[in-house]
Amino acid sequence: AADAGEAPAPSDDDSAAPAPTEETLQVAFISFAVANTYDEPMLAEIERVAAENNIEITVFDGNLDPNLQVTLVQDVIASGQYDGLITQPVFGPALVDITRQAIDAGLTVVNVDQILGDDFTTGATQVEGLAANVVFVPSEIGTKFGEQAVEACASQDLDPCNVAFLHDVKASAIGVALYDAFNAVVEGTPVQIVAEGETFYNPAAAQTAVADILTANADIDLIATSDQGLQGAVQAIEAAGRGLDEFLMIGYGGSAWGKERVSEGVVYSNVVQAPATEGRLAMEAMVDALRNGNNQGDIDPFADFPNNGVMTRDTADQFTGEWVG
Amino acid sequence: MSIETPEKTAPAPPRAPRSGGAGEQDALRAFLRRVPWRSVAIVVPFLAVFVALSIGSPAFLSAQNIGNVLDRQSGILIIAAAATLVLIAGGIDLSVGATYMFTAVVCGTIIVRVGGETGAALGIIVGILAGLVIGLINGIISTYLKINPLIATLAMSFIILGATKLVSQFGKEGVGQIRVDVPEFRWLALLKPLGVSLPTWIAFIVLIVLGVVLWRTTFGRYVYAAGGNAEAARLAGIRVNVVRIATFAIAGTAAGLAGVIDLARTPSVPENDAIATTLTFTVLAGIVVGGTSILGGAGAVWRTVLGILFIAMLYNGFTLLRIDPLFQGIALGVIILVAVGFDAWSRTRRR
Amino acid sequence: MSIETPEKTAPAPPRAPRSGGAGEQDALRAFLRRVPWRSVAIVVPFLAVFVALSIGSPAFLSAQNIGNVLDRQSGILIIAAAATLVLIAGGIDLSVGATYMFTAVVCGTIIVRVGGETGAALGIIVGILAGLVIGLINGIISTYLKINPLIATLAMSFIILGATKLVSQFGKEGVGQIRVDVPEFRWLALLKPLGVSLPTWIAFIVLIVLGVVLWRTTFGRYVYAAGGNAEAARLAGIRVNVVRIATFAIAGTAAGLAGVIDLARTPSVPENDAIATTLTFTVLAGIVVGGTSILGGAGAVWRTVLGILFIAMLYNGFTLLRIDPLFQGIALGVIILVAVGFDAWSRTRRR
Amino acid sequence: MPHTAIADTPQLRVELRGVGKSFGGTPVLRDIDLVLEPGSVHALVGENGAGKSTLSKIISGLYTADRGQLVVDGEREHFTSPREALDRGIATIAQELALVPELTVAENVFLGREPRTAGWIDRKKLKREFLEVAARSGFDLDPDQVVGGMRTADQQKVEILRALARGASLIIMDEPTAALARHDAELLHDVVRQLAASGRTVLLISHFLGEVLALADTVTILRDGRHIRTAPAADETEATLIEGMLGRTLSSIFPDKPVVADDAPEVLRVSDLVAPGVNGVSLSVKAGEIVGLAGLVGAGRSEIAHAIYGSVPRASGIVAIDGANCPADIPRTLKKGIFLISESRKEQGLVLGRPIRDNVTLSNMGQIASGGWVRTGDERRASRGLLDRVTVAGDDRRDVSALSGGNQQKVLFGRALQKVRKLLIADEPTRGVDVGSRRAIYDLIVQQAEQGIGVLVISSDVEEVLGLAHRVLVVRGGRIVAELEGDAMTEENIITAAFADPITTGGAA
Ligand SMILES: Nc1ncnc2c1ncn2[C@@H]1O[C@H](COP(=O)(O)OP(=O)(O)OP(=O)(O)O)[C@@H](O)[C@H]1O
Ligand SMILES: Nc1ncnc2c1ncn2[C@@H]1O[C@H](COP(=O)(O)OP(=O)(O)OP(=O)(O)O)[C@@H](O)[C@H]1O
Ligand SMILES: [Mg+2]
Ligand SMILES: [Mg+2]
Repeated sequence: AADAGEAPAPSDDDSAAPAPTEETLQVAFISFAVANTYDEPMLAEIERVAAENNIEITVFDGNLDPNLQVTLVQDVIASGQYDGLITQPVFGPALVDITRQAIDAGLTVVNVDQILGDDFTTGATQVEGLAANVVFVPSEIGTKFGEQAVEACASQDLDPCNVAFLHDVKASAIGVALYDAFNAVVEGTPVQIVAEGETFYNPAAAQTAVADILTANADIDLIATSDQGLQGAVQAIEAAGRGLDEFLMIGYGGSAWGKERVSEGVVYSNVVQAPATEGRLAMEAMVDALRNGNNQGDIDPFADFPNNGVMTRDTADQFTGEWVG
Repeated sequence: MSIETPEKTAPAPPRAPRSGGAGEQDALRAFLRRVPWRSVAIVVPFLAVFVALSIGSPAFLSAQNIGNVLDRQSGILIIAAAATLVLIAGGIDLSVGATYMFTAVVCGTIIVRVGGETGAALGIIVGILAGLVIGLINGIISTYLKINPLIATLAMSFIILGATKLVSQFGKEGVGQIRVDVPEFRWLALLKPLGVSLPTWIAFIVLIVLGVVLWRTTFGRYVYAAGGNAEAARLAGIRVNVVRIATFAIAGTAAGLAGVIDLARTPSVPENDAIATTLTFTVLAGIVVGGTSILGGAGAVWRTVLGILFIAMLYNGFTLLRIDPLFQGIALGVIILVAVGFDAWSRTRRR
Repeated sequence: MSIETPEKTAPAPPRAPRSGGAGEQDALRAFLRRVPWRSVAIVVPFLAVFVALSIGSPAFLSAQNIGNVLDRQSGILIIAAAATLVLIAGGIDLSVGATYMFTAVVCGTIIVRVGGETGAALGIIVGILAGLVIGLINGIISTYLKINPLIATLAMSFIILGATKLVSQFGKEGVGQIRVDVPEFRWLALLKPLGVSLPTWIAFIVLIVLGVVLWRTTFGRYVYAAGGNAEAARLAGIRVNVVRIATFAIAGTAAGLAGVIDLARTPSVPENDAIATTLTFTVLAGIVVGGTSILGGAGAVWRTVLGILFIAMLYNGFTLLRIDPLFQGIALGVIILVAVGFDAWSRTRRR
Repeated sequence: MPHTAIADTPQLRVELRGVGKSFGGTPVLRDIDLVLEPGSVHALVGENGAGKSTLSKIISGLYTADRGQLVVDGEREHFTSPREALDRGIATIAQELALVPELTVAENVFLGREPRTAGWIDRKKLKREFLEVAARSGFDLDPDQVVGGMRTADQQKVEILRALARGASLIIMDEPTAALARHDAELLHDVVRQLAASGRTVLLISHFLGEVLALADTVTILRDGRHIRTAPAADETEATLIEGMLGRTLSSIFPDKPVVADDAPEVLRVSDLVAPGVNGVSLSVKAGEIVGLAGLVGAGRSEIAHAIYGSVPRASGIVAIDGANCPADIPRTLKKGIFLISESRKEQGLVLGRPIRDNVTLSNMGQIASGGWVRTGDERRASRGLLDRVTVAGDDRRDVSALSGGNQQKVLFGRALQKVRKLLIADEPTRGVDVGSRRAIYDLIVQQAEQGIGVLVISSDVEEVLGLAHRVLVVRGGRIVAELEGDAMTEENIITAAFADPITTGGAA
């Protein structure tokens, strides 16, 4: 059974010292989706930091629906009960306007994890007035991912190296940005995408897709997809009676599951994402802004990660595995 | 609130399996029979929740909050009102969500590619027309080609969503998204005549028009007739297929209009099939909770408005009352069961 | 393939709006009349696609691929076969997806919490029973409480999804996800008696049993009668409500069984309402494409099997033929329209 | 605009030349020649399934003929929809009610022809014109009542008014009086005479030969889709019509009444039964006795039947079979030996869309199944046997909706025969049934009584009650207001009791 990724210990003392005597502040968190393993550690960190700073968090479930998120922010503004707002957009462009309204209405807004805006290639703030912006950049993940694909193929001198690439959702903004960046890197290398599928962030769907891909293509060398996708891929390979060692696999997500597979050597490498770190940084920035009026602006959650944020077999133990996978 | 859409003169009574015959009844009984119990039935839980929320949350009754709820529901209300016509005429349209998304993408792409006021105007017109065309196709395949409308519009929604993805490739500049944050277009969502948002006004007008059309025009009668007894309608000389196609066309156009309006509100298009599916689902849920039958022949626009706003009000209330999201689904389900159960119970009582 | 579920003796023809007594007709004509055109109708596109894929992709007909398709469809087939009974009896169950997810979570939670063989056994039993209980509740509120089954099961699915989230809190150790990768449980998915996966065997047996129940038992007759004409059935001495509740209970149990099987296949539960909704949608699409009417009274399990496998085969084919995901939706929609259109056309021809 | 003024309706001469029509390869009409003269009442008679409705549907544009021509006023017409026929002045009262349940009476009457101004319905005018049409027919209907909840007879009147409101030149009436009580049927007869007098044509399809002879100028007989003859009504008698329709003679419509032994035990005793529409009914039926329930439409006869059968909850009172109390629960009443053949075979009897075989065995699956498992061999034999008894020929795996009305009624009867019963309730057993089949059904009822089964027959056809029953109970307002036996059993007595002013008899309140 998978062990839960422990929340990383607060890396250092908080920039804003807790002052219990201060009044309790209210912060709304518009989540991506509440019942989601990726979001849980983020939420846990946000709540932990909030509790330490006499702040009450109210969580709203975006349930993967951008329109619903807009609705929720409207309601948060209208209720007039909140001092701060943390957004984790399902779809960045959709939230831009309403976030501006929230800022105009006097709320302190921090954006976490997902791009808030329409440019998925930059971690820079795209909405003026945000107190902080703590996001991963899909195209950066894609670039690192592409580099890992090239490295993995080179490690076995494969030329050409036939890759099955599983999008999470092919037509999604993140998907497009990530895939484009991946392609830009692998262009002109032995890496060749010979099969594509979609996981919809669901191991079962990935299992189906990979099973079909393996049936149709006898010569897959490398499977590239998210951690959820890899879980399905492993199931599909085992179900097909094939050996896991017949395939190179690279993943992104940095889950505990992914970390374990990397250290076992089943997965070649894993590009890390860090929901817990993001949650902690975002809430700390929120505290700083609410209590001290400090806007921290752009924060790179991967700044402190080793090995450029990529787990390999050698470096795996330097990572936490911030979510379960 | 725009729930004062006129009521149908004669409320549709349930088709009793056939029951105790009242031989002759006096005037009072005749009157009591005509009291629209069924209407009252869904109005009661609606009002109950409305009052409860007004008391429970001071923010609920604020102009801002009510304005928000109506503004954000405007697109759904427009679609749902039109889809009500489709249901009453004996059809069903599962493609409204996909059409909504498609027209938004088409409109957005044109605005991005053409630009300026021309782009905005063209985008609005072509977006709405795209909805109309899809509606016509839905109508034709589900009448003349005799494909069950359920499957016809389901298959159409796969096709439309696929087409949406293809079109959206043209609307992007590089890796970005279709974003239409241009004033030439966004006035559509940002104007607030008399303090009420333009989308709300548009929805209000569309609802009134559709409600009245259904209630007071020959076309409205034909819609009821086509769904209530298609054979009878045909014998009476009504072109049932034409009537049905017209309702599909209205629904498609409504979805187009809603897509354009919501694009102006948002102002970008998420590419996500689930949103289309959820929208279709929400629309049908609202219609059915309001009391329109999916079997056709009975229902009204005002019912749909009540049904949609009932659900929207509940979600709004959950947020205002800070109810844990983990419990919201349960609360929603239970309240709907109670409301509809009350409706069903009051209908049984009628006899 | 498990499509050889026995065929209904006399295929239900479309309900002609009106007909009279057949005088006398000669034997050949009588025979031609009896050829199950409607069945042929959906079988033809199924076979056409099957043959086309066999030719187009060498991998398609491989034992491995067919095995894969059947294995992964086993859960859906089980649910769809049971949901077919609900539809035939005149109901509809929109909660099967939610029930499926709920039972998987319940089963997984018990396995994680209790552990070992006891945990696995208990998980399986309680999971399936949970499905049964939900089915009973669905049945009771949509019959005795007279709430339209569409709304009743829709509201129930909100409640069940809410409950799923609550239960899953207990299934996790700390922050995480329910994962049940334990051999005491996974044998359910991994065993391959005679080279065919256990889930496929289970589905095969369930389909045969439900098909035969519908075809050859008094209960099956009552199911058709309850959906075909509830009042006539009631007057003929059939306890229509009990029959309907039984179909809901069967559907709930089937969803429970499928949830447990798929948990063993996966072996973790994604917590995502959209998956539940998509499942319900896929099930209904398959049933309707197969030709079972949502109005009740007509249909068959083998039709549903064909409908579900038709769609699954298309998706499988898209991957094997490396069709760009962007075009898959369009292709799927068009093929369904053609298949069902052919069906409709052949039915018109019959007269 | 609906033309309600009779004067400006043009006369129409409709002619069929060599018309043929088949369904699924089965010929239903063969080479029919027919002329409908303007200003006449032309009756069409024939057995169930003879093709009468099909013929009328070809004229009204619902079907198109496979062969032959339709000639209207000398022009060849090829209607492809009822709309075109309506535009040409041909309106139809369909055999199966074709009303929109959710619309009101007035809306249904003017459906497709609403008085309007630019798409808006002129509601005042609608009502005014409705009242005009209603007055002309003598039917008393509330224009604002929703049609769905109305009783069949009233719906039939709406249907009739609709045809009148079209101001058509040719009105086809397909069994318009099948569901009407005598009083309303007579009103319709007046209307038909008025129409003919004003120069319009009426094509009347009816199984009531008396009605046909009284109203029609010309009668056409169809048999098995063939034109047998067309002759002036004055030249026909009931006997000649029957002979033409059936191809054989029928000495008498009613079989001899079986003898009831004086000491025959009581099978049914009902005491002070109160239920919806039933206001305190007591009655009894002896073994082998046929008891008739007469009364006006809506008097509550069907309600009494349902209360006895247990298909509606009873407020109070006792129903006893062979002295044993019988609860209001259908499966249990069935077990006790009561069986109800309900009045509407389409809504309450048959499961359309299912095979004839399934329909015949539906009530008594236990007999052909062990442990819930249907023994198909037994089922086939049982079904065949029953269908033979009720003389329904042909493959019993066909959809029951493929049968003609009379044969459908016999299928329901077959269901009742599957098991030996104690009491059979037959509610309007011959509605819409041709003379030949009607005799077959009477024979079955009498056979049942001869076997010692008590029979309760409900019928709006007074002759039928008199011809079958040993004893007649007259129902009004959910009560039994008269019991007639022996010489007292006369049409006049029944009608008097059914109409009698409540105050003078003190029966109803
Ligand atoms: N709107 C209504 N609500 C309740 N009962 C009704 C309604 N309309 C009709 N009924 C009852 O349904 C019964 C069936 O109607 P139908 O026209 O078949 O009468 P009937 O069977 O000929 O008359 P009887 O009751 O004497 O047998 C009627 O007895 C009537 O009282
Ligand atoms: N739509 C149809 N499809 C197939 N067969 C039909 C259809 N309509 C009628 N028939 C057949 O045509 C024949 C004549 O039917 P029709 O309805 O014209 O009889 P009818 O003379 O009106 O009988 P009834 O007196 O029972 O009304 C019957 O054998 C009937 O089964
Ligand atoms: Mg007829
Ligand atoms: Mg009656």
